[in-house]
Amino acid sequence: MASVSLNTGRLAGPRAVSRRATTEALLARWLLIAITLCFLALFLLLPLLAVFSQAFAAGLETYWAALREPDALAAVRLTLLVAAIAVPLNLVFGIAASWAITKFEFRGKSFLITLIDLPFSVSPVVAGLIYVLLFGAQGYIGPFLKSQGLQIVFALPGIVLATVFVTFPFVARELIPLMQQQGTSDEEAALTLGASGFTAFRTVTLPNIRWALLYGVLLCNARAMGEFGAVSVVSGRIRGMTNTMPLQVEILYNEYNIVAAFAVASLLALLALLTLAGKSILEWRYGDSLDA
Amino acid sequence: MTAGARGPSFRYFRAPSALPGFGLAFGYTLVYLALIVLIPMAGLALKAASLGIAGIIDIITEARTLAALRTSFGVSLAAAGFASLFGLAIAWVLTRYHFPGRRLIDAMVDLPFALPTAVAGIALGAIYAPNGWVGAQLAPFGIKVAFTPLGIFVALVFVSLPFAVRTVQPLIEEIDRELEEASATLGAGRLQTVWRVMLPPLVPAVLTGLALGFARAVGEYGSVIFIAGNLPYVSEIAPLLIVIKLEEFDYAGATAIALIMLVIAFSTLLVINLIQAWARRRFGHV
Amino acid sequence: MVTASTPSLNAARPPAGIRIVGVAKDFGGDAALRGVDLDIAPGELVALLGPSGSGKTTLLRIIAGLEDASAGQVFFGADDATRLSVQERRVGFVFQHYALFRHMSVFDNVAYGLKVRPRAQRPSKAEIRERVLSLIDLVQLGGLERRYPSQLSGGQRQRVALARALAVEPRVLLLDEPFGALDAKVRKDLRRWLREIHDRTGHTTVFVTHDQDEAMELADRVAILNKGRLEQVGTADEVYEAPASAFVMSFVGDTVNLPVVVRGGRIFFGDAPLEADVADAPDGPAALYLRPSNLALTRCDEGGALGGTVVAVRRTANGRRAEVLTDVGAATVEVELPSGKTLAAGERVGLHILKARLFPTG
Amino acid sequence: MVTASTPSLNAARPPAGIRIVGVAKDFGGDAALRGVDLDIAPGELVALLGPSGSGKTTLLRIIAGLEDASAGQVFFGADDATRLSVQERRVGFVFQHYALFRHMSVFDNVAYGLKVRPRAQRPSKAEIRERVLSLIDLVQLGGLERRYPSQLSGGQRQRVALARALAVEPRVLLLDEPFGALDAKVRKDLRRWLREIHDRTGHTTVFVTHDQDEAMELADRVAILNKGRLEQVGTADEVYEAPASAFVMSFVGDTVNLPVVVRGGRIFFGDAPLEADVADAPDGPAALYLRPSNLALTRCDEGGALGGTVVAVRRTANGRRAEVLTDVGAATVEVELPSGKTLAAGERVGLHILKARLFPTG
Amino acid sequence: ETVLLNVSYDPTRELYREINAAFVADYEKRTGEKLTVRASHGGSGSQARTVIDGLDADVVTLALAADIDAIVNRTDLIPKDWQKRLANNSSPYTSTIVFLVRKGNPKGIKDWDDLIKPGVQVITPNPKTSGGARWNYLAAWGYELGRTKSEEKAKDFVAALFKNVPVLDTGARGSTITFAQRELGDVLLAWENEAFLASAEFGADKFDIIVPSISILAEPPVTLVDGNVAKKGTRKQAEAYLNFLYTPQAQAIIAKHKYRPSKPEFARKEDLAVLPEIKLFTIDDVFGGWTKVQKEHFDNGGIFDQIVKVKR
Ligand SMILES: Nc1ncnc2c1ncn2[C@@H]1O[C@H](COP(=O)(O)OP(=O)(O)OP(=O)(O)O)[C@@H](O)[C@H]1O
Ligand SMILES: Nc1ncnc2c1ncn2[C@@H]1O[C@H](COP(=O)(O)OP(=O)(O)OP(=O)(O)O)[C@@H](O)[C@H]1O
Ligand SMILES: [Mg+2]
Ligand SMILES: [Mg+2]
Ligand SMILES: O=S(=O)([O-])[O-]
Repeated sequence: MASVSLNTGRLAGPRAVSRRATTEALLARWLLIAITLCFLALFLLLPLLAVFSQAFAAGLETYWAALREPDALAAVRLTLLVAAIAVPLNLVFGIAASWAITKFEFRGKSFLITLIDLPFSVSPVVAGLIYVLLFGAQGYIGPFLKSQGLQIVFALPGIVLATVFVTFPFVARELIPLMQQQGTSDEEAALTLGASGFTAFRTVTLPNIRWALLYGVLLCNARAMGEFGAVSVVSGRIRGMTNTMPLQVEILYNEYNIVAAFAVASLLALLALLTLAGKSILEWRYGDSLDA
Repeated sequence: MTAGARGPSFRYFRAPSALPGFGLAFGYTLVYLALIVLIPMAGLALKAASLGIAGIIDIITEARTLAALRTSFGVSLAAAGFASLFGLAIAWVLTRYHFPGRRLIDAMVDLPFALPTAVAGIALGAIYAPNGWVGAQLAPFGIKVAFTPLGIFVALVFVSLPFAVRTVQPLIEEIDRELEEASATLGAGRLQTVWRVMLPPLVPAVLTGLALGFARAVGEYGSVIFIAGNLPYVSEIAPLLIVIKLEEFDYAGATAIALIMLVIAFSTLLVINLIQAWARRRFGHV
Repeated sequence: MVTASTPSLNAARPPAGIRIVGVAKDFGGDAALRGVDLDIAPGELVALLGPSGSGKTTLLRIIAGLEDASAGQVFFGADDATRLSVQERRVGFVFQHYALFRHMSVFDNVAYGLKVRPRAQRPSKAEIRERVLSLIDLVQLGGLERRYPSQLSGGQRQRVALARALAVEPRVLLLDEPFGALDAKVRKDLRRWLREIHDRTGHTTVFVTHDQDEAMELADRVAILNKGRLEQVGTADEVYEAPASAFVMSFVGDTVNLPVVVRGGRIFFGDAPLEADVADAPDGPAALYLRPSNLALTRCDEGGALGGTVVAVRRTANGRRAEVLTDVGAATVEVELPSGKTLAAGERVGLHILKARLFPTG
Repeated sequence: MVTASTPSLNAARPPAGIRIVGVAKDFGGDAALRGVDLDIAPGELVALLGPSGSGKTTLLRIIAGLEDASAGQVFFGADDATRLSVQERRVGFVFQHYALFRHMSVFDNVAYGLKVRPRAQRPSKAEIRERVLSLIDLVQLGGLERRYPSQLSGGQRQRVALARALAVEPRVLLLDEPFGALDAKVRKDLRRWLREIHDRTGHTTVFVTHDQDEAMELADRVAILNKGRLEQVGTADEVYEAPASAFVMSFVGDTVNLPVVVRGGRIFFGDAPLEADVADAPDGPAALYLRPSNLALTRCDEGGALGGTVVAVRRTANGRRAEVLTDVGAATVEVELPSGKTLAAGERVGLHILKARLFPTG
Repeated sequence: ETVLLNVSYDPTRELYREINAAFVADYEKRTGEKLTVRASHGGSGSQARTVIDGLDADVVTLALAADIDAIVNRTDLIPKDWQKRLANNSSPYTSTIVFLVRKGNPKGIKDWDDLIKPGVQVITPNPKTSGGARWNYLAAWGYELGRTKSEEKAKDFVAALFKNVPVLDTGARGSTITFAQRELGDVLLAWENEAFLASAEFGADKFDIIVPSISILAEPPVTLVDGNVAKKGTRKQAEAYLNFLYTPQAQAIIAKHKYRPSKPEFARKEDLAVLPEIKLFTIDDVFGGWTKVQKEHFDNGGIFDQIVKVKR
């Protein structure tokens, strides 16, 4: 904190006088900082603390036992599997979409961007619903698929689809502003130097966007593993089979197994913390290449 | 891409470019977009269409639906507004002041992005319940947070906070020191400078953050249901009503409400775009 | 200066000339280029000069194949380049903002064009290394090859960009305002240095700039573009001494411009006949263009001189100029003062036109 | 041009002079300013000229109160400004990048300084309106008062910035490279226009630039800063003709610089004695500075002339220069060619020094 | 390996965990075949919905017949006469609704009419989505109807009761959590077994179970999902599973979990002893069966909807 004395009257000397041109009075600053800290403590820090304190409320032993439970393990496995499918899908999509959008001029570009953004503002519940309407036994193509032996909703494909939907724009969103700002001259330079289109992409574009890409993947992954609303609609809640970690949290919670619920939640919270840490490290080390 | 593919027939759609891969990237984008987003949404629209306009209006003007929509939109707006206000203060503090732990706090702002909503929901529920850490402090004053609309408000503030902070923060960072100095040399006091020179250009970003936060809050489900109380007419949100309608086998009802929420989502996106277009015209930036 | 001989840097085959035939470009709005014809001899260094938006970059990008012409053709020697892709054209392109690959060291940037070649044509590692290092030496960055672009000054970056473009043994070298983002001082240095490199390697080079000094100093010939049209192509002297149009005259060097009327072969400024030395001109309104150094100051009452009053005398970096308000026509005219001559505001002077050019208007 | 008389625009009270006494500034690293003393007369226009990083901006900001001096004082007339806050100093500050309020119209920008006054001192709405509009007229933007900054060109924005600074009836006007971000052409126009405005309103003005042309043309006096030290203060002619130091000589105008040795009052370049016309100089190594125009070309064998070979002849925007490599010392020297004279590379010439200045080195 | 899926409702989580284990062991012993039985729990209504939407349930074990009827009506997975296929109306156990109050019963709640007193907060899930809640609702209705013989009065009574409800969870379990863990409300209307379980989980020193003067006989039915077992080829195992529910071993487990076994003779005496004597009426006697109740009370625009609408 800048050390500015409060008595900034005329006699306080030149230093104190002119600093006021670009910053607030000390009291105002302290007040604002205090408000910020209180607010964040109340809304962000406390919930986080609550998760961990409740998870360890019955001791480490219980905590580990809760996590070693077969259903919990199955949920962890399913969650990892879903993320492992959904994130790469959206990664490839994000790269393709931002390549088309930022490196070329075409009609309807802003409309396309709006469509890509759309899943951000669609309620996760609606996201789940649309797949039930489509693939449910009462849906448009569900009966046909079912007759072919394909189970979409209440099974892995449905969970993956819902997850893909809610994490759809993450990578593209991260890349588009950056690539827009980087323009096309690097790729053009590569072409004039004899590189083929794909070589230019691999050797020039990809390195230019790698940190933003990683960042997008981190966020996409966090959301993919943590999605609740959309998945709960399409999951079917079969113990040990179609419960992802967030659903498992709810189930444990509903079985009075508060400690276990918070234990699984603490894994997710840990994931969130790791994501944030990764992001901070990226921003700190590669700030300029992440700039949007 | 070969010279032929860049022929004139393409030009009305897109400007020619020496860079390759447009067809592949654009085609893949469209196909994937269609498969994941457009076709399923079309299914929703189709389902809603089978109800007819009158049918849809009937459903959404049901008292309970209206109440849920009112709760959802009202509380979301309040929460996004509240988050925007504090988000502005937080962004200000994080960019303009230096104090120990600033980086840590800056990183923490993104927590709601990364923390699964269900986890946030049970955690907030645990804290703000009458026997929770905060709830117990408030209980003597007769203030109930969890299981009241106030609980929804708390959860929605949580989810919309990062939008509020992250949209204004870069702009605050970008505020030209010279603007403040110009204002000071013109005789303005600090408060006048902040109020008349520094804040107005932030308005579009604050509005954008508010709209984004609002859009997110309206759709939020996971964190809300654990803390809302879910009482019809009081603390029942529209996404929950969709789920309830589904569980009552009322597909039509669920679809109609989903449709309304989609329309609102679309409009919100539109509003955001309009705000940004306006800001670009007026301020030369967003 | 580099002393090592660098034979391998000269274009492996003799440099190709460039022939541009009727090239036009239309982005949908106003035409960016309209029927440009330009012949560039092998090994020549031509500067494309013109104001902002005149189409310089567009023309250069069309030559490189980064943009398609709406009409017309480009030939590299005898080859119709229009049929070649960017990669096949083998141009060395230097961008205004360097476009260096930020994640590669100076060495890797320069080596890039060699490393991406198909295996069959790719030189061995050792060869690449040798060639890259000698290029880095050529651009006087020896010892900096392990730096990253962010660790270099603007001038150094631009030199890396040039080395990178040279590494692929391009048939032609294209530079788009390569020094536009640099300080005046650095620009001046790089400009001479570029000329030296060019003389040493002998590439056919097209150089875009909107700085007349740069164009005049560097180029064998200057091509002047205005609103997508090629107004004149010629040596610096030709362009300066015999401008083909009013635009060229006023764009190159300082000018004074007087609205005059030609009547029966004689020139009138207001009522006063001018005894300017111009070629035969058609009757009608015209603009008389002259250089501040083409005006001589005489005593105010001398016959044939244009009378005027000194409004101000200003220093320029290398001398002094007087601003004179003419009695007739009330035009403000700048006159170079011979060194040593003093004049004060308010003094009466006569102006004598030594040399001028006439361009019909209206 | 503005024709309406604008009496209210002149500083309400007579303009204050500025006295800078021993001002130093230290940002932690190298000192940015070291003991600068400068007296500026009321109504004077002084240009602060110097290379990048020489401390120009720092000095200006200290005058404005935006920065604190580490030592020294600033007086506005008789008042010790060091004790006043920015707001109390009433300076008109014009920034390089305009610093216009983008969300306010031109009118509101200009009116800002009046509107934020405490109610007691605030003029009535009608007065504000009248004053603002006459200022907008003064800067020749009449009719544009409802535009927003983003709808203006760079030159127009800078004029709004000036009007805004003038609106508060500042005691002194401070401009930090106000035209630095503009095109050469626009700069030139604005430069004259600024001088006119200054002559009309009579503010004490400090003007920062690193463009010598701008400084020389605009200012009553030029103050030359180098590495935080004031090297010379004087009129343009004084600075050009009688530079106080080698730095000033080479910074202002083009120079040729020969390393020489003074022995017994005579000057030796290599072995050759030079018959340069310099004041008495102490013995020892020195640098001989001269202007390209202070060299005359003679026949190569003429007595007393420095022999050399023409390396190149280049066009400049307004003439031609030859680069000559001297026989002794192997220095490259630029010589202005009289118009009409032709020279080819390789020709032998003699150089005759008309005028030069000697600065001891070592 | 054959996998059976039992789609069930909220409070049976603990029950079926034990039964499933017992069945798998028993089935392997008898046939040598290894089975896996998976369970899915949620509000009874929403569970029926997932089956309708295509969840591959082999058997459904729901809170009330209406939810199975919903599957019957909307799909052709289950024959219309499903309830006749197993003993006791296909209900291997019954239960009832009791009150759970805070220790010492500070609000002095003894019977149904105490629930409509001002200032008493009643916790019950939402009858639209929860089977348990529908039993709660009907029990209250039946109590008042039995007392006053007036449908009008009964409706007013239930309306008054729901006016005292501050939170409506979607399932029975949610309500229990709200009451027991979040300490909201004065009385929880709960499945009998749920009330015992809550006491056990959260400490018997925290709650008292209050037995009202009269309550409803809740008959949670089970049935085979014929369409699904046919496709999966699991009919044999699924039937065995349902039949197992009526075996002495299962009946003992049922009693242990505080449900009322349809064959009490197989239960341990001490398990039966804790279940209180209570006067019960049946849905058929008072309401004329589920089909009617569902239509009149719980379908869209039904009495329940009217009641909560009036509430505002
Ligand atoms: N991709 C494009 N789309 C539309 N118009 C373009 C495009 N590129 C250039 N133009 C237009 O073509 C004209 C010529 O542009 P060009 O960039 O070639 O000018 P320039 O001479 O290089 O100018 P500068 O000196 O500013 O770089 C301009 O009017 C410009 O607006
Ligand atoms: N806020 C600051 N913190 C640290 N050093 C500074 C600061 N401002 C200026 N300096 C240093 O002080 C010296 C003088 O800077 P100043 O900006 O006054 O130069 P200048 O003459 O205005 O240069 P330019 O022509 O580039 O604007 C420089 O070395 C600069 O790095
Ligand atoms: Mg260009
Ligand atoms: Mg500066
Ligand atoms: O599980 S319930 O259906 O009783 O809520």
